[in-house]
Amino acid sequence: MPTCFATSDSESCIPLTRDKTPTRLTKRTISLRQFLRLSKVVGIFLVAATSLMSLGCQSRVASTDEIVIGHFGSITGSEATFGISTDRGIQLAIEEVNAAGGVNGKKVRLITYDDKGDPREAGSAVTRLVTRDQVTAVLGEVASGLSLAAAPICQENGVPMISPSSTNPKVTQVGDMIYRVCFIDPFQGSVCAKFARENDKIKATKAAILCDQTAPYSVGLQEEFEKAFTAGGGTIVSKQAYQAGDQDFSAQLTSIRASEPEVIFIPGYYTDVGNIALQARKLGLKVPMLGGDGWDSAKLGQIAGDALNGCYYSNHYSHEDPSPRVQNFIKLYQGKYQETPDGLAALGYDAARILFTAMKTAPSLSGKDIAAELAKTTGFEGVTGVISMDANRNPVKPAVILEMKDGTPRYVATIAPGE
Amino acid sequence: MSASDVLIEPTSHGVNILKSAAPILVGIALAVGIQFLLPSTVGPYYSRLVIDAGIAMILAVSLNIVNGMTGQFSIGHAGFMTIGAYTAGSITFYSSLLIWGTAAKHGSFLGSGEWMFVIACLCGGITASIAGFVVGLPSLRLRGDYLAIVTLGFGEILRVLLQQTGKVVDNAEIVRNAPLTTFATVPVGGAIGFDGIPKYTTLFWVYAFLAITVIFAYRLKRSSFGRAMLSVREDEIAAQAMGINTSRQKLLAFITAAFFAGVGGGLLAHESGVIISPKDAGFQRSFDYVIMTVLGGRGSITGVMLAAILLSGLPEVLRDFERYRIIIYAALLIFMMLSRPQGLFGIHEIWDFFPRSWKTLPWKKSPREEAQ
Amino acid sequence: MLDIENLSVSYGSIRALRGISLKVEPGEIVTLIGGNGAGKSTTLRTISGLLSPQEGQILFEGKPIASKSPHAIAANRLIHVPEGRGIFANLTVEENLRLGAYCRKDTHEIRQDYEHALELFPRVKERLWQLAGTLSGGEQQMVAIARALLARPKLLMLDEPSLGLAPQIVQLIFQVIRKINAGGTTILLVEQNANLALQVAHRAYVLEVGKIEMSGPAAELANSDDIRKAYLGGH
Amino acid sequence: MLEVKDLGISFGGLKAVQNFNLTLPSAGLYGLIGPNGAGKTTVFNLLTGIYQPQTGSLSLNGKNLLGCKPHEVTAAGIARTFQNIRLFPNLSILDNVRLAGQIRIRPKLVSTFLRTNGYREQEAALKAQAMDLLEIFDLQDRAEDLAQNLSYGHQRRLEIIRALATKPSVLLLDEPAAGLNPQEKLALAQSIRQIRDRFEVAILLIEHDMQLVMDICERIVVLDHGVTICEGTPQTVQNDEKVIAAYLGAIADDA
Amino acid sequence: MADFLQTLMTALAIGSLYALIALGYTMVYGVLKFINFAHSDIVVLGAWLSYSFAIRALPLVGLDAHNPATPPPIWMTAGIFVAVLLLCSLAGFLIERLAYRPLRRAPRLNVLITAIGVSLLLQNVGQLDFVFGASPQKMPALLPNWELPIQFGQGESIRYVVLPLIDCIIFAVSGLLMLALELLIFRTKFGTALRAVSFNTDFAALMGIPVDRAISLTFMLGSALAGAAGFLYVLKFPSMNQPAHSVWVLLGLKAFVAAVVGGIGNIRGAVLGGFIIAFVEQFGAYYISSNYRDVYVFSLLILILLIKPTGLLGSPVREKV
Ligand SMILES: Nc1ncnc2c1ncn2[C@@H]1O[C@H](COP(=O)(O)OP(=O)(O)OP(=O)(O)O)[C@@H](O)[C@H]1O
Ligand SMILES: Nc1ncnc2c1ncn2[C@@H]1O[C@H](COP(=O)(O)OP(=O)(O)OP(=O)(O)O)[C@@H](O)[C@H]1O
Ligand SMILES: CC(C)C[C@H](N)C(=O)O
Ligand SMILES: [Mg+2]
Ligand SMILES: [Mg+2]
Repeated sequence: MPTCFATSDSESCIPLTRDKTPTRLTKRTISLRQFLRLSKVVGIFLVAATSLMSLGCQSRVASTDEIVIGHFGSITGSEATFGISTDRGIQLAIEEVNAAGGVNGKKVRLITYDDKGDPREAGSAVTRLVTRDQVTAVLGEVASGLSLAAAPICQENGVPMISPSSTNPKVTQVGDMIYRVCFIDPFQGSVCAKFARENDKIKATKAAILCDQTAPYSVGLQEEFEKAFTAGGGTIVSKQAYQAGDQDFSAQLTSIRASEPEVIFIPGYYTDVGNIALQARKLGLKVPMLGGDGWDSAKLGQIAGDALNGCYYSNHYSHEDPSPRVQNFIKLYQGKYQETPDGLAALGYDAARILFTAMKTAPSLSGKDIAAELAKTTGFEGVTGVISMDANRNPVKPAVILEMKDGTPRYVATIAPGE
Repeated sequence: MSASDVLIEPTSHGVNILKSAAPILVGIALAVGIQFLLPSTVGPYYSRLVIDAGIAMILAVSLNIVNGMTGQFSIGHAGFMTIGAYTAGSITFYSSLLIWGTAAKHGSFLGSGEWMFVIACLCGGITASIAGFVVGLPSLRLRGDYLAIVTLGFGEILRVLLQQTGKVVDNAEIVRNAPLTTFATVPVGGAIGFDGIPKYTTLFWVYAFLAITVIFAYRLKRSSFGRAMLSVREDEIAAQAMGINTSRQKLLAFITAAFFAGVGGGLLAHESGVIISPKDAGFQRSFDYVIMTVLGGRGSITGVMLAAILLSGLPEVLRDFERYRIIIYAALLIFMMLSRPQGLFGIHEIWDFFPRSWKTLPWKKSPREEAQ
Repeated sequence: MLDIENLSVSYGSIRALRGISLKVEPGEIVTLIGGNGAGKSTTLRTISGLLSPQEGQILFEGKPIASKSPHAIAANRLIHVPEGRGIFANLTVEENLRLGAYCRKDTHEIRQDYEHALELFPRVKERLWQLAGTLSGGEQQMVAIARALLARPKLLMLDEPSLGLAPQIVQLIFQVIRKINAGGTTILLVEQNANLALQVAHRAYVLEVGKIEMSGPAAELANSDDIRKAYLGGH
Repeated sequence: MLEVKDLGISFGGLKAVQNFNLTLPSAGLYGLIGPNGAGKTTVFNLLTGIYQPQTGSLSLNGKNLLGCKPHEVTAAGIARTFQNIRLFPNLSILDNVRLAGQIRIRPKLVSTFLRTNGYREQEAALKAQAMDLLEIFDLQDRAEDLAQNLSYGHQRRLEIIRALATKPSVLLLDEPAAGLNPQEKLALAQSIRQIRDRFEVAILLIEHDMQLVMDICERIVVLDHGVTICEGTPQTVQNDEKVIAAYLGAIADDA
Repeated sequence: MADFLQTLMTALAIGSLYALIALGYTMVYGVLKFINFAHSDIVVLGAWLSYSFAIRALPLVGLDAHNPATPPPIWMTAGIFVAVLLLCSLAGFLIERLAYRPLRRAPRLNVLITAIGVSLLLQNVGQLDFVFGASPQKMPALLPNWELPIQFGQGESIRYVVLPLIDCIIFAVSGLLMLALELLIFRTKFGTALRAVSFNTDFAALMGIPVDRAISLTFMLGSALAGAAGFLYVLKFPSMNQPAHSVWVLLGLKAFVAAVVGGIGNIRGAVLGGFIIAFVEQFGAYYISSNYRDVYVFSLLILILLIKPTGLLGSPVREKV
């Protein structure tokens, strides 16, 4: 339309173009020039992409005198800290083993792929690790949901996978290639419930739950806690939910306040717990709060300060544990990364080390052999406790209870399975 | 002169196999070829990427019916996909449990399990298209960005609702004997996602469905329906004045697009290494497909397909960049958008760019002649 | 005042102007006539900077303006009333008028010009508070011209001011054009209504498919047989 | 025959059209004139269902059209052009016309996908019709061009063709001559007559060019402020004082 | 009663924050007619810049940045605020200049895609270790921790409703900014010019309005608003999510929903929408179930749009045919 009559409707008229770049194309008479221009853009793009890819690929040529293992984790995205911590723990273990001459004389090399915390990405990352990079074993993921997505691929391809910290029971049920080095939710839930019922300072009969409904971990742990707590004679007086990352919890907390619980169970990640604690105290909620391993991070204390005084959480290890293997690990980690390792770093470290131990004793580096060796793990002295695998490829190991005091977690008790 | 006496009624029916069915048959043949040749040549990893690209194309091409052809602006496409995924997934999962007692894959290529899967995908498509109808209704009243935000809201609502669903019941005995009320919690996994769905999706099925989707979209675009949709995009008032029932066209666009999205979701749910989870319904996933349609060009089917391949492959290509991966991806995205503001192919199809002589080769009819 | 040399403009692959040259002297009314798609509007858009020429020169008061941006050109008081009037439908009539004086700082004189413009168009004065989009076509055209006057143009370019207007209003608009010109404003007028345009103009150019076909004093052209046949509907 | 009785609508307080009456016989050629903002376009919008009339009744060949949606009105046989050209700028000229023609077919989604023989027939017939029309108006060579690439005059012509493609019994033309030069207007007047004769449609024409209107219209309705102030033959209207005062102005036959 | 009041109070504070962010969306939308998806990332930028400045500035005056009981002198808080505003508007300027302006003539959908690209870029750059890092942080207290507890009931059933200083400040600031914006748009020459630009850039240019500059200014203003929102947001919620957390986008989205509910492009509408969204969210979460928070918000959106397709205060756009 060469003319522009419309006065009330600025969109329907073709603008009086200040036409620097010609945009007008005639149907079906596109010149070769335009075709070339188009090909140029697509071309540049493809060339850039492939050259980037080949750049990245150069170092990937597998050689026989090294062992390649893969790690997939959330290096970016909302849960980036989880992936990064775990990756650091793994790196540390690899450095250590390589410094000591490697596994049976072979150096270990790590390939880490980011999955953005997205199950689909986890699937492709692991497929790539397992089938293209042909890694010997896979470490990851932190989050149960993502481990569940990737585990069938490892299982199918006969590559052992060790999840450092996925606590949902379903993960290892995928098959005999899938292991983990952390305890599982039912155990953790019952530990927390028992502690809430029996600890002298709490002795709660009425509990409220505030759960992250977007995190499978949180939902799973909530269920187990609820089961154990009611079985122990307690009642759940209020169940509230939030979404990871929420900033404002006042509606839930006000509601919890009205239900007058004696303890609040918050099976969430530390990123949210700090905020929850701050707001709860503001609202005058003074009852103790209780959580799981999702709380474990130096950041929690920093964020919540004394708002969490008198609150407890269950964890895989305590950095106050005087045993040399723990202190040694902390020293190493601090030396390398200038921060106190959180539970995920410790679990990453343990997962890698368990893998190396199994590789050392396995008759060959085939997936089957390593897996068989992993299954035999007993009495492995990890940073996160002494680990023995049970028939379901879940470690039998104790949990520790920590109490927050002025921003630092303090060791309270160790609760072993079956106690 | 009244309307009825000038109605052009078709006098003959039936299909000229050579002309009409050939493309579909060729597409399916290609799919068979891909299925048997690709994995052995490029290996499982690249085959998986090809599957992902195929599903992305199904979704982008279908979204293009709404966004590109009809000019409505939907950013809830992942919602339809997710509905399809959950529906198809529950059908195969629970029927497998009931019939075979286990949710594992049953039968081999074209075996009974796969047919159940195909039917499940189609059911997923149908459920999604019902949702498409419901979501399409507001489009009759809303325009542009207002519609966009409503479709986005639909996806978000769906995401939260899916989070509230119950645990997957993976025991055949329980499923068989459970009272129907157990199913009131909608046992599709809640926040953790729906795991355990048998992994039937293969290159063949993805590309067979893709062929059907593309041929459908192409034939739609070149038919009276397609022209009517395009006219809604171009000028709604003029379209009405030309006798186009714009409401009907919009709904039709939503319904068909949602159908294919649902089928795509079904394929996705059965892809190995994929767990469908409530997150899939959220806006971020929908954005991915919107980006593909815009980058491809408004209404250009081949352009959108190319964009879907580029954009689904790019993050994988960049995987070695670890933390810089998404940064590079975003930068490339901006670069592509700035360098081709009208989309890769604009409103054209890829063959419009071929030199004329190619199109007159004896075995290649130009699209113009084809329409005759 | 305005000097155009060998101007060429394209829309993508379509060449709309193929080397036209024209001149407007101070105080004149010059009209540009020609068939549909001849490139008249394109010429005006290029002068006012909305399009950039492929080649050629545009001098306004001796200075080249071809590469300047439209707002800088408007600030030089070369004002373009576009085809379709270009009023802001979402603003009131008064706000539209005020925008005419956007580049001016001389508050007092703006006031005067404002009064003056409203005197020219009493109809507009009644409608100051109405949203401009709800005006009738004729009223919108009046607002557009009044608004242009508030910029105190040295050269006023009008693109088809009579388009879609009732005969009575067309008469009125042309009277106003004469008045404005009498007040010292130079005018470049694009019109389809060649009869009327040639009546008010001093000189005229005939544009056909991007080229100047003919030019000369308006009265002469009005009597030329070719012109009568081609544009005036003459017999 | 189009029959309109007491049609009226107001926007907010503004009575845009009041008590509009018209009886347009088959193959009649009537004019609708009036000052800017008199409500002429609004009448068209009322007739075509874009606005719903608040009062009055409306029927075509005895069929009541009140309350019909725009596409139903078109299906019933009223077609229009727009004052501000509203083509489908990114569609080809052929598609613009074909699109209008498809109101007379009832396509099925399944046969579209399968491209059944019936579907092919339908499409072919549609295309043939469209090409015929384009040929009549001498645009067949540009059938493949995008509508936005046409010059203004051609766009106006295409709008009329597109309207005719719906096979209307009444054609409403809103200022078809705007933006044409006097010579082109003469040609337009010619073709409007031809259209009426050849396609046997009744035509209602809005136009500000008096020469054209007086020349071709059989009867003329004059609107002012939404009210019909005069109706009759060109002669009557031209000499009506109210019309002269409100619309034509003193120098009516100039220009 | 106490709980009701508490919920009301929170709703007001959150509503003001939504409103503040919504103002930025509405403003850019009003002029350019496109959803600036990167807006929420400017909010993030504002938040994280506030943090970076505070964490470095507090030790300069001998304070412990991690101690919430010792806020810095007021001039320092104000200084940080201004610095954040300036840097955010600079960011807005650059984004518009580099990523949006080249697409001025392209369909709006394309700009939307670049906006998504910019958003992704900002998020992931922000997440890098040498930028803001990927872990959550605690915002140092920049304001005294004053709050007004209102007591309800007696003895056992004693309840407090707390009204923190920061809530009052947020409420006041968003109110003021709304007024200022309203005045700017409707009472100044620049505002008229902006509205002209929003109607048609070409016509505006013909009036001598420097369109590009006006649009840049709009972006800078909108980004400054976002920066202000980010600053206030982290003062209210000192536990900060990392820059790439998806929840920031959701926050932006809800603010955008607020703008739409109120009638996008309408300044008062943005504020109204912000409050409505916050009320529905808070009261729904409290009285019905906290599981469905987002469902309330988006259902309300759909409902309102179905009843009034252009939002509560949006003027119906009737296309004149
Ligand atoms: N925005 C545009 N994009 C592409 N081509 C255009 C555009 N505007 C005008 N043209 C083409 O440029 C040529 C000159 O158009 P222009 O608008 O200058 O004609 P005009 O003389 O003003 O005609 P009219 O009297 O119809 O307004 C025409 O061929 C037209 O099709
Ligand atoms: N949708 C609407 N909302 C409000 N007012 C309207 C609407 N449509 C038309 N009007 C008003 O109704 C009156 C008649 O307008 P209409 O467009 O019918 O005039 P017209 O006779 O066609 O004038 P012109 O010759 O300028 O085209 C005008 O005052 C116009 O502003
Ligand atoms: C970070 C951890 C708390 C993760 C959690 N254990 C899970 O299974 O998802
Ligand atoms: Mg013109
Ligand atoms: Mg009209």
